[in-house]
Amino acid sequence: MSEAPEQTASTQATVTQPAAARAPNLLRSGAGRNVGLVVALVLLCIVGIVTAGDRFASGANVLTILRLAAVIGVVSIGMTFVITGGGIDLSVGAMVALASVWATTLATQQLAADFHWIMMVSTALLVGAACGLVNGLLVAYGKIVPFVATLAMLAAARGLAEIISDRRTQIITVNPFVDFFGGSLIGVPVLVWIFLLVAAAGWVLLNRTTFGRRTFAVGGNAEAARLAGIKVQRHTVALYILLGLCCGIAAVMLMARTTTGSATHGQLYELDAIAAVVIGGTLLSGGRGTIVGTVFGVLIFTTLNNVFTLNNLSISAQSVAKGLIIVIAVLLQQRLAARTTRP
Amino acid sequence: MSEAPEQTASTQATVTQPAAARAPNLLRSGAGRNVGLVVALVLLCIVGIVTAGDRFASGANVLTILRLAAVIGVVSIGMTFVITGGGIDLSVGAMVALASVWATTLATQQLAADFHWIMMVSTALLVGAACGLVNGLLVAYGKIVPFVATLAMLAAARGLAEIISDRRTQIITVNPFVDFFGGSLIGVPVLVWIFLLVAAAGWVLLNRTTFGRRTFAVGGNAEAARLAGIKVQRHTVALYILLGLCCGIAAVMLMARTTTGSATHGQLYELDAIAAVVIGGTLLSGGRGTIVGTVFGVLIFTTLNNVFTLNNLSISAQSVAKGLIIVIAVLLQQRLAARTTRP
Amino acid sequence: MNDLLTMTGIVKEFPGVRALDGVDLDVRRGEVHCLLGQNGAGKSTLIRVLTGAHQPDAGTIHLNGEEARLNSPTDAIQRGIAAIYQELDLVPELTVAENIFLGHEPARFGFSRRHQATSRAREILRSLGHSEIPPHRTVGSLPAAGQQVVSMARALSRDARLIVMDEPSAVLDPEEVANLFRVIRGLTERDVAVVYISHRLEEIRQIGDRVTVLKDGATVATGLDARETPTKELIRLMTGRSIEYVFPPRREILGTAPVVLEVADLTRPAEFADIGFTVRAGEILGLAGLVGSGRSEVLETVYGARRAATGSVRVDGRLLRSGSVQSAVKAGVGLAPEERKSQALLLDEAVYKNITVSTMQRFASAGFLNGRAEREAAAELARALDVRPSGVEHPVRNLSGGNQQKVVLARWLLRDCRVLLLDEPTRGVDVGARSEIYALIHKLAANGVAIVLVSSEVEEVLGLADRVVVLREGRAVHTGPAQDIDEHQVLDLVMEGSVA
Amino acid sequence: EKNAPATQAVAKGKNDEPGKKVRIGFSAPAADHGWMGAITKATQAEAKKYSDIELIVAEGTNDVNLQISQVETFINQKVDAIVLLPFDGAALTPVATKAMEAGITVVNVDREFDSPFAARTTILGDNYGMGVSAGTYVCQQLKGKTDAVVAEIAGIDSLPLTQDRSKGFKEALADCGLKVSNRVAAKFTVESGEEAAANLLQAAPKIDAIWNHDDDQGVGVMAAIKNSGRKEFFVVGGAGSANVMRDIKSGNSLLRATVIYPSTQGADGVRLARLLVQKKALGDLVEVEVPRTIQLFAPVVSKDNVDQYLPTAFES
Ligand SMILES: Nc1ncnc2c1ncn2[C@@H]1O[C@H](COP(=O)(O)OP(=O)(O)OP(=O)(O)O)[C@@H](O)[C@H]1O
Ligand SMILES: Nc1ncnc2c1ncn2[C@@H]1O[C@H](COP(=O)(O)OP(=O)(O)OP(=O)(O)O)[C@@H](O)[C@H]1O
Ligand SMILES: O[C@@H]1[C@@H](O)[C@H](O)OC[C@H]1O
Ligand SMILES: [Mg+2]
Ligand SMILES: [Mg+2]
Repeated sequence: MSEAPEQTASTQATVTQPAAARAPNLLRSGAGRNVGLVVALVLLCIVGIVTAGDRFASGANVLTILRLAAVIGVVSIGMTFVITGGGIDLSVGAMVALASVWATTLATQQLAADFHWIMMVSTALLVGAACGLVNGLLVAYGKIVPFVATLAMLAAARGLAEIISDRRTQIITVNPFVDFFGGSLIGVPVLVWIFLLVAAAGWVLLNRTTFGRRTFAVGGNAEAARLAGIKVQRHTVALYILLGLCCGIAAVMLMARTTTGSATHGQLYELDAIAAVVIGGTLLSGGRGTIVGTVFGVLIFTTLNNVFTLNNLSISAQSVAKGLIIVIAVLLQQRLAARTTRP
Repeated sequence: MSEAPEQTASTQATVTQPAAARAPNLLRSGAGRNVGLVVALVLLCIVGIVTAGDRFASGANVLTILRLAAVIGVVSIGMTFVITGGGIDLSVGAMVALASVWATTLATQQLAADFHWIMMVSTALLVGAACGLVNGLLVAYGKIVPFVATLAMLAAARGLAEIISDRRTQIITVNPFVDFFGGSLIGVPVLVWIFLLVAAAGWVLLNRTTFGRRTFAVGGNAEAARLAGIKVQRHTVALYILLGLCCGIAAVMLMARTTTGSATHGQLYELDAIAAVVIGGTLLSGGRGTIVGTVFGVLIFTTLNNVFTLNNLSISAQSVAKGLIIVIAVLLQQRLAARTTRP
Repeated sequence: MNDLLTMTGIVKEFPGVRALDGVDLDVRRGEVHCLLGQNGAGKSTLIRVLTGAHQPDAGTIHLNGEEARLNSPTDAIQRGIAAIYQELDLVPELTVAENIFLGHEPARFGFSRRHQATSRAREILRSLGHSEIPPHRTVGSLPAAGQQVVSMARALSRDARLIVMDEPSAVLDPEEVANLFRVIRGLTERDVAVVYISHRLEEIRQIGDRVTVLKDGATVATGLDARETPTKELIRLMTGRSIEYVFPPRREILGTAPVVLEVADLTRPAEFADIGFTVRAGEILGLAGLVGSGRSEVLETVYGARRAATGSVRVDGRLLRSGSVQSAVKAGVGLAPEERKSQALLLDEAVYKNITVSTMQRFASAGFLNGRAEREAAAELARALDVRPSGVEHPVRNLSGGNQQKVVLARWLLRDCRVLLLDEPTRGVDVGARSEIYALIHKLAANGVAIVLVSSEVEEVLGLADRVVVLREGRAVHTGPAQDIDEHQVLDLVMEGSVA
Repeated sequence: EKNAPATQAVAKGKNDEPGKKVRIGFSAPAADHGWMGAITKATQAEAKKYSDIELIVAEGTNDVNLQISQVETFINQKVDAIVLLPFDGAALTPVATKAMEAGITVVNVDREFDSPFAARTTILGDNYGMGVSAGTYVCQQLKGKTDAVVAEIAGIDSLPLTQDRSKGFKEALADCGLKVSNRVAAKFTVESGEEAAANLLQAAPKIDAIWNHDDDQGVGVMAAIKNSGRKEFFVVGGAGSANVMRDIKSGNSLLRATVIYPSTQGADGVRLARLLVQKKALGDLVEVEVPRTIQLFAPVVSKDNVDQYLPTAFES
């Protein structure tokens, strides 16, 4: 995706690797590789504290940021897997919408009221996983490039969501559902717990299991993975299902937050999620991925939004500032990561 | 992005390549490689004729389709270069918006009224090229991954467009401008001429010049290109400027079509353009690109919308149908291209 | 019956190419079976059929007397077939240990047991004589030879009964090759069979038991005795001609010829230090040394692909800008890099475009390319180097490894260079083409080009070069005329730092 | 403020005298089309007129999750009031309720919450009424022509408000025996209007009347019509931009009328929020409390009455 810079040669395909790549431990552990991100986040927080003082630094505000981060965070964790495995998924927002709509139809809600709200949750997860399965099959067996396959899913899933909901926002009447997911545990919102759990599980899965190892292999060199006896196609399908599941979880979270299901939910999540993943340091071309980086990417974007809201910047100026800050954050990240991981 | 299955193997990263790739001449010439696209387009037209009869097949309708294809078409041609060169640009829509706004400020329009409408055109082109330059510098010398660099530009350029226009739709009062670009030449709208010219120039540039050859080299293997003595960074900057210029041209066309400049112009062009390019057969990972394919990609999407509208299909149904048709078109394309290019 | 593997009548077609046209091969337990053939003869394709990576269009495979259908690499792996592929099949982003155990990592309930993987990897690397390679290092950061070692370690990590090695020695220096042979002998002692592919006939003699020769996708001889069969006979079987590659006679270089390339005090910390040499017009300077001695780095730094910490490079007296390929290319320097796939080739592009990529301007007027002139020029060179298949329109990806190497060379032969830096120019090239390349190098030198040559084959360095620089751990330990030193002395120098 | 709609037409008097300082948070959907841009602009301009108002404006967004967190941020900041134009009324209801529970005065604008506890006051346009007005006007103009071809260019089709408009339009037409023969949807933007109209004009070779939901997208619609050279129909607009009103006034445009959907709703919301926090009553009402719901009228503006509406129309 990028190209080889002159002096410090650095293409993923080359022998001469960027300095960062030479310290695999630091790189994967997140500590070294992510210094720049940490610094960017800390700087943002300092700006927040200086400009908004206690309003920024309060516990309530931190929870607000985390709750905002939670939904897109869960999607981004799933996206990290798909991108690391050499794919991409544009349909995440649409999957969230479809799952939220399906899980809040009158029929599902009736079921949930009669039995348990777990019915709504399982519906959302199933719908997400099913969409992911279709994406995966199209990519792995239909051999349609991921961009196009998931673009098709984006259109189809949103359309379907509109048809099912008749373009009405469906209000959730199953109170236990809202109470559970809208509540808190030890002072921390359930939504934030879910995010933390998904992130932790994602980290373990990517870095400590054979599944994760295979994900790197498939994304780094699919042919080598195949020759090593990895079932590349099956693994690819699994990655998209995983992301679909994450979208199902995100749908549940969004349903809890809004007490609704709607075909308009999850707008532009694809861009937000990919941006968080890529800023976090995952290679868009596959083979290199970091969950810790993704979490930082998500936090940087959400904190940015929060600081903007607190500071009452003119809306258009916010856009311009956002652009500048993205560039600065990435440059910072590059320079710092390069420095710390150099032996 | 995907992986390598055995018999019909198909990954850019693999040794076993899709059959289509083995016939380089047909591949680039467009004839062989694009059979599937041609068939898809023809099928669409047949559906159009069957369902809408003369309303579809009329000369006026064909010109309508072409006029609608023209704007996104020009952007897609530019995008083909950037993607072939191994990059991506998410900021195209924002660049179109900014260029349209800048070229329709009171001051520019005054200038245009006093001298010539060419002032508006040059403003749009300059603004587009300047944004492209910034993108290119960030990517090539700042070493920011294209996805992130252009995402930043997307935010910044739209914000700037809003600030300059104060979020108003700026109506063009320079009639000669609208008359010229809104008019026709030998029965064909000027906008369509522009599209044809840009496409033809793009084809020649990509397939018949050293510039095009370098683009393939840089996108195919940046490190090899660098060691072969190609100025990879400078070339990358040139590619983004080229796309910026195309966005400037598209802005002029959109200004003529809508008689306005606005910060809301060009929404989601990034997705439309990338989709057209990728459906056309250009590799998202760089190194392989086809202008003819891109033109077909654009025409397929535009014709699809036209057929839908002629048939008064509901928007939601349109979405679902669109998803299905994209998948079918691509599968068709793969199978047919594989068959025809096999000797 | 002692046959472990019998392949009969194997046919494999690619669009437009019949890569295998009825190949027979039989391998016995515990033997080293050598596969010989010119570039493009079909050796790698046969191997890929054997490992389940390709499906044959016809033919049968018997393992232990039973017919085996190998539908995927997994099938082959399960039947005890492991392979070291010619094109390194590693995942650059993963670590050494992860690559070694790719597809069969030690795990419990799906959780990888990394410590176990690390210690077992270390063990295997040690048995290969490479305990210096850290298991946790990313493979992409290893030099070619290191990667080759990892590839070998991977094949050994499976309890295979048959290990296929496709040109494993191409990137190895003599010491490494000896090491490899020690490992192979260890394997055969345990009754493991090895299929060994190499273009270096002397290796066949050293390690091989029996030989099968392929020509144009068909078996032309099988079961030949690896030690007894005369070299002439092998070459005749492979090429249909009887050539023997000999180094062309030495030319006189005039002491008065102008110095073209002047390298002084070149240093890159941790890679090499204080490297200095001069090359006159028409002179060939050889760089000898072990893998990792920094030869490639020196070449790349001279070329500007790496920035020197200190030191200077002058061409025709003009100082080159450090770290600028542009500046070097403009001054007439060319580099045929070591890693053809990642550093040189545009795999999806046609052969002719790969050849002309550095000389495009010559075929263009006002930026417009004259495709025909380009193709003709490229075709002429391809013919001279005997690139197969002979058409220049094929994507380079579809060429065999040796033919790809020739394409890289052709690129720089097309350009009228003042200085040509050749890094392993005959890597993977067959005997026939090798003599063509030697002749070409001499012709270039005769035309006044200053040449710097890096090769892991000491014989090649000594045979071609006029003067030799011996590198050891990034330092020049010897500089002098090639005729004043012999192979043993060079080996002593590279290993001990002094002549014993 | 030249571009801001003139609101001085509305009640003046004691209410305008500076009172206790009021901090108001404002959040609205992304300004991805002219009307929405005008909303924020008018709101900010209105706030500037009052020395006792501090307006905090959040980034416009179509992500309900982000909008919810913006409201949460306002709650954390302990603003006095929140003026909220939700991207999706139902989805923002819980957080608005939370704000109310925290003692913050919430004023709901344009897209309605689904709980009466989520806002102190709601101010909205009349989407259904808009459709009815437009339909009724078309009926009048096409008097007796029962085979007339009526086309509709809707806005963003996935928004409930678009469906309300279409429903009103359909029902009003049904009253006089007409129906919508062709319906296309755009995205409220100029560009999408042009594209939708261009396709529509191909789909329907002969048209008698077109209702276009939004005047900013209408600029594009008119551009497409002009380009097609067609003249056999008339056009009714929606929302009521200054542009369109000037066209109507000129009398030489196919655009004969528009139905009002005020873009001053946010501005009114700010005023109401201020009154509520300062515990003032609405002038000109005897009632001492600000009403719960204020629904704005959706009249038809035609050549006859355009002068009355031009001053408050928004410059799209
Ligand atoms: N995927 C492919 N598509 C088309 N042709 C191919 C493909 N792979 C190999 N070939 C062709 O098949 C023939 C045999 O190639 P192969 O790689 O087996 O040769 P080889 O004997 O290993 O040569 P080398 O010594 O150079 O490695 C060559 O002509 C090559 O061009
Ligand atoms: N087997 C190895 N394991 C780990 N690191 C190695 C190994 N071999 C070389 N290196 C590293 O690579 C650097 C130089 O390698 P390089 O490949 O450039 O040497 P070379 O002399 O060009 O050998 P070759 O001709 O095989 O490329 C050394 O500094 C060393 O740190
Ligand atoms: O965004 C909508 C606007 O464009 C339309 O005209 O009126 C209602 C708004 O919600
Ligand atoms: Mg081979
Ligand atoms: Mg080397």
